[in-house]
Amino acid sequence: MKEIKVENRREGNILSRVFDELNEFCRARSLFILHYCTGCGAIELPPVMTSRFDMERLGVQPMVTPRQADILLITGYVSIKTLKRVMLTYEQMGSPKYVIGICSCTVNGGMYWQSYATAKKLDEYMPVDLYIAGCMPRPEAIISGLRSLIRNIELGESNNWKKYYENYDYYLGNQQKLFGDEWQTPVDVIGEAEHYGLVGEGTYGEHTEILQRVQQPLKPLEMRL
Amino acid sequence: MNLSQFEAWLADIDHRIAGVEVTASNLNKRRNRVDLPADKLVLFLEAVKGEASFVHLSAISCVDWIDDGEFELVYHLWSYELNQLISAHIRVSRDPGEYQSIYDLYRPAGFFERDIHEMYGLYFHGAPDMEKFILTEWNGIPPMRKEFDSEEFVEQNFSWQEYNPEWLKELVAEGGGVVIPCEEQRFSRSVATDHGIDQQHSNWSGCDVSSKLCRIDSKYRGGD
Amino acid sequence: MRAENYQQQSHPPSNQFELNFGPNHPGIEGNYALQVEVEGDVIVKARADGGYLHRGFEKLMEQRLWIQNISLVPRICVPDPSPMEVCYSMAIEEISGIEVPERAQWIRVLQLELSRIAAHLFTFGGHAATTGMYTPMYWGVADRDLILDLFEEFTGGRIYSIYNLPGGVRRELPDGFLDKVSEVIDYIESRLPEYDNLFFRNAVFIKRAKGVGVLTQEKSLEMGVTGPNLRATGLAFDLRRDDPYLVYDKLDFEVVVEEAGDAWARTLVRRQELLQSIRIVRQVVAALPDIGGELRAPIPNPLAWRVPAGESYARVESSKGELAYFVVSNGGEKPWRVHVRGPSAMHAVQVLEELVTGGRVEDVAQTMFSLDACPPEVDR
Amino acid sequence: MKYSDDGSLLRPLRALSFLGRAAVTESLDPRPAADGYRGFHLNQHQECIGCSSCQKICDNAAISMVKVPSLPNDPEKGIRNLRPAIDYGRCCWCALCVDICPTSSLSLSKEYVHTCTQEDIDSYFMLPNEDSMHGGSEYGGGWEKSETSDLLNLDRQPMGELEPEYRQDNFKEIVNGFTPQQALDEASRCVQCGACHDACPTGMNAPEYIRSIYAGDLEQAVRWIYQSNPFSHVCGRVCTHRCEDACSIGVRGTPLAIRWLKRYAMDGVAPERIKELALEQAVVNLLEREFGECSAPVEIVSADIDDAIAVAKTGETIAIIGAGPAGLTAAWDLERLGYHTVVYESRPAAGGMTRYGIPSYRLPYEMLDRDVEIITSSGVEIRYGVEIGKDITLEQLRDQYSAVILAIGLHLGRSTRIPGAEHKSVRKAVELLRLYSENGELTVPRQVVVIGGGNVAMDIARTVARVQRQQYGAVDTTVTALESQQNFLADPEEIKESLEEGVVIKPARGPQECVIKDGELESLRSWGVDSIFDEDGRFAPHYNRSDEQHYPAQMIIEAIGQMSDNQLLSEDITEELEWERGRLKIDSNGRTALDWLWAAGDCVNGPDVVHAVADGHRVAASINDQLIKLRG
Repeated sequence: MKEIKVENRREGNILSRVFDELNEFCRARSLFILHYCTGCGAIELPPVMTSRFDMERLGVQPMVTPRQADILLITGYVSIKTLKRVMLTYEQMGSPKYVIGICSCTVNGGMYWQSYATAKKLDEYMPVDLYIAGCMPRPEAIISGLRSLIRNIELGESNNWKKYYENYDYYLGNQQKLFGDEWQTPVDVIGEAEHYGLVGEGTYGEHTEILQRVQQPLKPLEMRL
Repeated sequence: MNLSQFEAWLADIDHRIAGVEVTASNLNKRRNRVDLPADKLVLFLEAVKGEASFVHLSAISCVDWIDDGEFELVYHLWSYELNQLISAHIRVSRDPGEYQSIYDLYRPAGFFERDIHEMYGLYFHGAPDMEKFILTEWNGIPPMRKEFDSEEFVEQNFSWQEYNPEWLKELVAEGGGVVIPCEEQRFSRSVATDHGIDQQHSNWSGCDVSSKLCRIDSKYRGGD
Repeated sequence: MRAENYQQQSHPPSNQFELNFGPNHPGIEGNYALQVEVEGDVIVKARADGGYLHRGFEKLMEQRLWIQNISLVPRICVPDPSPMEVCYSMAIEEISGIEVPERAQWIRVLQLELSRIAAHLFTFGGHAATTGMYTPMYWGVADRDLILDLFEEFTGGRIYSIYNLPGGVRRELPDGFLDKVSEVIDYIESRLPEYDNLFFRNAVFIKRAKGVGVLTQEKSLEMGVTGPNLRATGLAFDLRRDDPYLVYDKLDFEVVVEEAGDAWARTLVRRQELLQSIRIVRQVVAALPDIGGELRAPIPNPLAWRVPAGESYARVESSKGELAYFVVSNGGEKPWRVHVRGPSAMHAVQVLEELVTGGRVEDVAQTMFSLDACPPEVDR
Repeated sequence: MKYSDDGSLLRPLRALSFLGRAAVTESLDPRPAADGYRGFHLNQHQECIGCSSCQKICDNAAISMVKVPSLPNDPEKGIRNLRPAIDYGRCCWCALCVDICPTSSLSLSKEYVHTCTQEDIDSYFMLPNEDSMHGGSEYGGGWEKSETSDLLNLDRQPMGELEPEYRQDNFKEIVNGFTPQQALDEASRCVQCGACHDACPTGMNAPEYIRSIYAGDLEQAVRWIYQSNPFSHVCGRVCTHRCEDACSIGVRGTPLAIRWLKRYAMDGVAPERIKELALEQAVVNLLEREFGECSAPVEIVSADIDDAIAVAKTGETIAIIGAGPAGLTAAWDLERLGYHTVVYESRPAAGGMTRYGIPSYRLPYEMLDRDVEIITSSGVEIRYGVEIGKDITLEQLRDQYSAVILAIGLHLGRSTRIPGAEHKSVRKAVELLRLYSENGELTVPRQVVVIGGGNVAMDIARTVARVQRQQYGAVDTTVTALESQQNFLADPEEIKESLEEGVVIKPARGPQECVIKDGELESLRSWGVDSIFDEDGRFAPHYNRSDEQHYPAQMIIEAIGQMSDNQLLSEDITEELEWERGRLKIDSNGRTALDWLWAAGDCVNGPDVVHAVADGHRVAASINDQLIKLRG
C-alpha cells in the first residue's frame, strides 16, 4: 500500500483535524458492503466474503440493510428494473457512502451494449468512487479494489457521495430519462442537501423542477396479487 | 406403448388428424418434428398426452418470421416413458397475433405463454395470467419482435464513455488517433477514413450497392 | 420525500400483510423478488417477480455472429455456466452436421461435471447460509474455489470458461492437469463426510427442511419440474442417461433418487449427485490419456460463417435440471432465433409460487434454495 | 449413510479434528494467475499489421482501431499503422480476438488487477503493446493462440490445372478455375481487412466482391469489379496480384486466391449479362456525375436514360493512341465522364500487350475479346490499322481533339548486344509472341535457346516448346538466365509449369556470344555467373570464365526486356517532351510536359496489366479535371 500523503490532510482547526483524521481512520477500517447482487459479478463475492479470500481481514463485511451499509457494490450490469431499486437503495444509505462499480458493464455497457434492458454507464445515475476492471473481476481484484478504496477513504479523497447532492439535477435528469418524468423516490435529496450544506450549482435545475411539479404523496407500494 | 408402437402411432396420426406432417430427424433419433395447422394443435396435444404419454412440456418457443407475417410456435414435448421428443410446429398470423392457451393440458405453458406474450405480443386466450413478468418497466413494443431495433433504441437512450487518455492525446498531437471507432463497427455505418478503408469494406453484413445502381437522379426526373 | 407531502397511511385492522421478498433480500437467491400476502406468518398468496436480471439475451444473440454468442451464453446461468456453452454448441453442431471429435466430447464431459460439482457446492453454501448456518457456506464456497482454480488452469477463466466452440473445445488440457483434477476430486470427496456432519445430518437443518415445500411426483410432472428436483420425488430420470449426449452413454453412473419430494430430499439428491459426478470425473480422468485425436472439427471462418438453415433442440442436464437451447437458423450469419429454456424458468416461477403458498414466511428461502432456482435463467 | 438426526452432546468435539489443519486463506496480495489465463491484452506492435480482424470478431464492440503515426504504414505489404485499442468498459475477456488474429500478434496476459477512481476512468481505454497494462513484465503471457484455438483457415483451395500431357502440345487454357464449392470455401477465408484494396494499383474492391461471391451473388461481385477495372477477364487470369502479397491471411498462411476469385466471378456470369451490368454501371456513373448522388430509388426507364445521357455528354472528343489496357481503360472512364473517345490502334485487334504478348494458354483471346467488346459497346471508337506518324501525325491529333493520350506500350524487344546478336536467327521474344498471336503459327527450328529469366522468357519458351512438340514431337528449348534459381524473376508457378512441359532451365548463365558458323547460327556460348550486382547494387555481372558452356541452337530468342516504339513521335514533339532514361517523363497524374498530351501504361510504367489499368483511370481523371478547368 502507498504511504499516506501528509499534504492531503485537510486544513483548519487542529482539534477538528485530529477528529476528522481519527474519524476517517476508523471509518476506513470498518466498512459494510450492502448485500445486493445486481448482476453476474456477484458470483465472485461469496469467495471474497468467505474463508479463501476473506475480506474481513480488511474490516469489510456484508450487511443486509442499506441503512447500515457504507458501500454499495454494483456487481456488473444493472437492468433498468434493477436500477430503480438501486437508486432507492442508494438514496437510503447514510452518508458518507461509497459506490464501487465492478465488471465492464458498469463502465461502458460491457457485453450488453446492444441490450435494450440494461443501463450503460453507472456514473450517469450515481457518483462512483471506484471501478474494478474484469468480466468479472477475480476475488483478488476485488480485494485490491477494496484496499485502494480504504486507502482513499483514509486520505479523505473519496468524497464522491457529496457530488450526488451537489449535482443532483444531473443525476435526476438521467434517471428521468430512463424512468420517465414521474420518477420519484421516498428520499428528499434536496432537503438533505440543504441540511448538510451541500447545495451546489447543480443541485437545482430543470429536472428538479419537474420533480417538484410531479411529486405526489407516496402511495403504499402496489402489489399485483 | 413401446417405441415401435409409438412409431406406428405417429405414422398413423395424419389419418386421424388432418394436415399433420411428421418428419423424423435424421441426426438425432430421439427427435420428431411435427408440422400441423394451428387449429389442430389442441387435438394433437390431447392425443400425444393421452395416448402416447408425452406429459412433459419442455418449452414453447416462438419464432418471428416477419417476412411471412407469421409467428411460429414450437411446442417441445417429452415422454418419460419413450424418451422421445416431439416438436410440434404451428404458425399463427402476426396480426392480430392471438392464439389459444394450452394451460389446461400442460401447466408449464402458463410461464411460456406469458413470456411469449411479453416478448412478442402474441396473446393467448384462456391463459390464467397474461400480465407482464420480466418487462414490467418496459413501455415499448415487445422487444423480441424483429421490427424492434434494439441498437437504435440504445443509441437514442444511452450515451457512451468518451475516453481521452494521455496516450491518445499524444497520438492525436502526432497526427494519429482513433480511425475506426468501435461505434462505427457497432452500428454498421459507413465511414471513409484517411486510410482509404471504407468501413463498408470491412463488415460482412454491410452495404448494398445494387440499390445505388438502379437509382437515377430524382432531380433530373423531377425536371423532366 | 418532503415532509409536507408525507401522507399518513392507514391500514384496515387485519392480520393480513403484504410482504416484498427481494430483490435485495438475503433469503432470495440472486436478484429476484417474491411478493407474498401473509396471514400471520402463513403465506396465502405468492407471486414471483422477475426481470431484475433481464438483459435480453435472446435479442442480443440475434444481433451477433454465431460464434460471438459463445462468449455471451455462459452469462445466462452464472453459478453453472458450462452447460450453457456446451448446449449452445451442440445445437449448432446438430444443425450444421458437425461431428465433434471424441476427445473433445470427453473433455466437455469433464468440464460439465466439474461445473456441476462447483454449482452444487455453491448451492449448499447458499442454502446453509439462509438456514442460518454460515460455516457450510464458508466451506462450500472455499472448496468450490478449488474447482474454479482448475477451470482457470484449463479454460483460462475462473467462472466463464468460454472454452467451447461449435465443433469442439478451444485448446488442449495443460500438462499434468489430470493429476490436479484427481487431487481436487479426492479432496472434495474426503470433505463430504465433514459436510454430512456439519450440514446434512445437522438436526437444525433437518428440522427446517423436512416436510417443507413438498412436491409429489404427480405434481412435479404436471408442473414441468426437472433435474434433481424431479428425482427427489422418486422418478429416476436423467437426461445424461435417458437422452444421452456427448459420451455419457459410455460412462457408468447412477441416477440418484429420493422419495420424499421435500426440501430435504432435494438437498440430499444433490449431495449424492456430488458423489456420482466425482465418479464420472474419475472415469474421464482415467480414460482421457488414451483418447487421442483432434480437439475441434474445422469450422468456417467465423466472420463469414453461415450456419445452414434449420433448427435443433439441444438438451443438457445442468445442475439445476433440464437445460435446452432451441436454435433456428435461416442460413444467415447470425442466428434467427435462440430460445433458452432454463430449468429455473419452471422452478422459480410457477413451482415456487405454488410451493410457498400455504407455507410459512420463514420457509420461503428454504424452498427457493432447495429448488436451486437460478434467477438469471428465468430473466435471460 | 443415514441422513438422520443422531445428534449427541459430544458432536461439537469433532471440531477438534480441525485444529492441526492448514488454513485455506490466501494472502491479500493477488496470486499469480494460471498459465493461459485470460487477463489484459498484449499486442506485439511490430508484428501487428492493423488488419482490424480483432475489431470485427469482438462481440462487445470493445476495440477501436487507432492510428499510430510512428509505426510503419506500407499498403503494398499489407501493413497499416493501425493498432487495436481496447475498452475495458466493454471487453469480456473471451479471447476471440486473440484466436482470430491473422498475425498472432495479439495475446492476453496474466495480469488481471485494475482499479481506478471515476477521475481516472480514461485508464479503462488502453492501447495494448508488448508491456503489461501497468508496466513491468512480471505477469507473463497468458492466453495465446494455439493450433486448436486458431479460428482462421490458413490453407488455400487448390487450383485445378491441366496435367502436362494434356497441355504441352496445345494452347488450351491451363488453369481450370474454381468450382463453385471451392470458390465459396476460398471466399469464406477472407477477413475483410481491405489490405488487398489498399495494395491494388487500381484499388479494386476485392473485399466486397469476395463477400458477394461468398453470398452467392456473382452479379453483385461483377458490379463491384467493374467499379474499378474494365479489364477483369484479363486481370482474373494474368494479373500480377499485388493484393495477394498484401493479404493478411498470408502472414501465417497462404493468401486468398483473390485473382482466381475474380476470375470465378467473371466466368460465372454470362457475358451478355456482364455487358449489361457494366453498361448499366457506366450509365449510372455518368448520370451521377452530371446530376449528383441520387436520392430516391427510381427504376431505369430507357427513354429517360437516353435523354439523360444526351444531357450528360460534354461533346468533347479525346484521342487515345494504343488500344491496350491503359488506353482502353482511359477510354472507358472518359466515356463514363461524358466524353467521346477515339482510339488509334496500328494492329488489327485491340488488347495491346495482353493480346500480342501473353500466350493464349494463359489468357484465351476470347476472354480479352469480351473485355474489349464491353468497352467498345460503351461508345468507344477504335480505328484499327492506323499508324501514328504515317497515316496521321500527332500534331493532327492535337489539333483535332481536346486531349491526346499516349498508351503505346512496350512492343520492342531489347537486345543483349553480344557478338552475333544481329544475326537473323537471333530474335526478340515480344516479336515472336506477336507473330504467333497474329498468325496462329510460328516456324521454329529443333533447338532453341532463350536468353532471360523473366515471365516473358517463360512465355516464349513455353510457346516455342508447344510449337516444337507440334512440329517435331519433341521439345528442345533451353532458357538461360543470369539469375540463380532462387532469385528467378519469373513467377514460381511459371517455372514449375515450364519444367513440366519439357523446357530446360539453366540458371546463372551469362550469354557471351551467338556462335555463327557458315552464316548459320550454331549455339549460344555462355559463362557461369558469380554475381550480378556490384556492392552498390548496380548491374555489373561478374562471370566465371572457366565455366564455359555452349548451348546448341538454330534460333536464339532474346527476352531481356522491352522498350516502347517512340518512332511515331515527330522530332519536334520529341524535343518538347521531357525524357528520363529513354522513358517519357510524366507527373503523378500522367501528364507530359505538353499540356495536351498525357501518357499512360507500360510505356511509362514498365510492363504490368493492372498498373496500366490504374494508369488509365488516373489519366482519365486528370484529363477530366483539366478540361473542366478549361471550360471554366
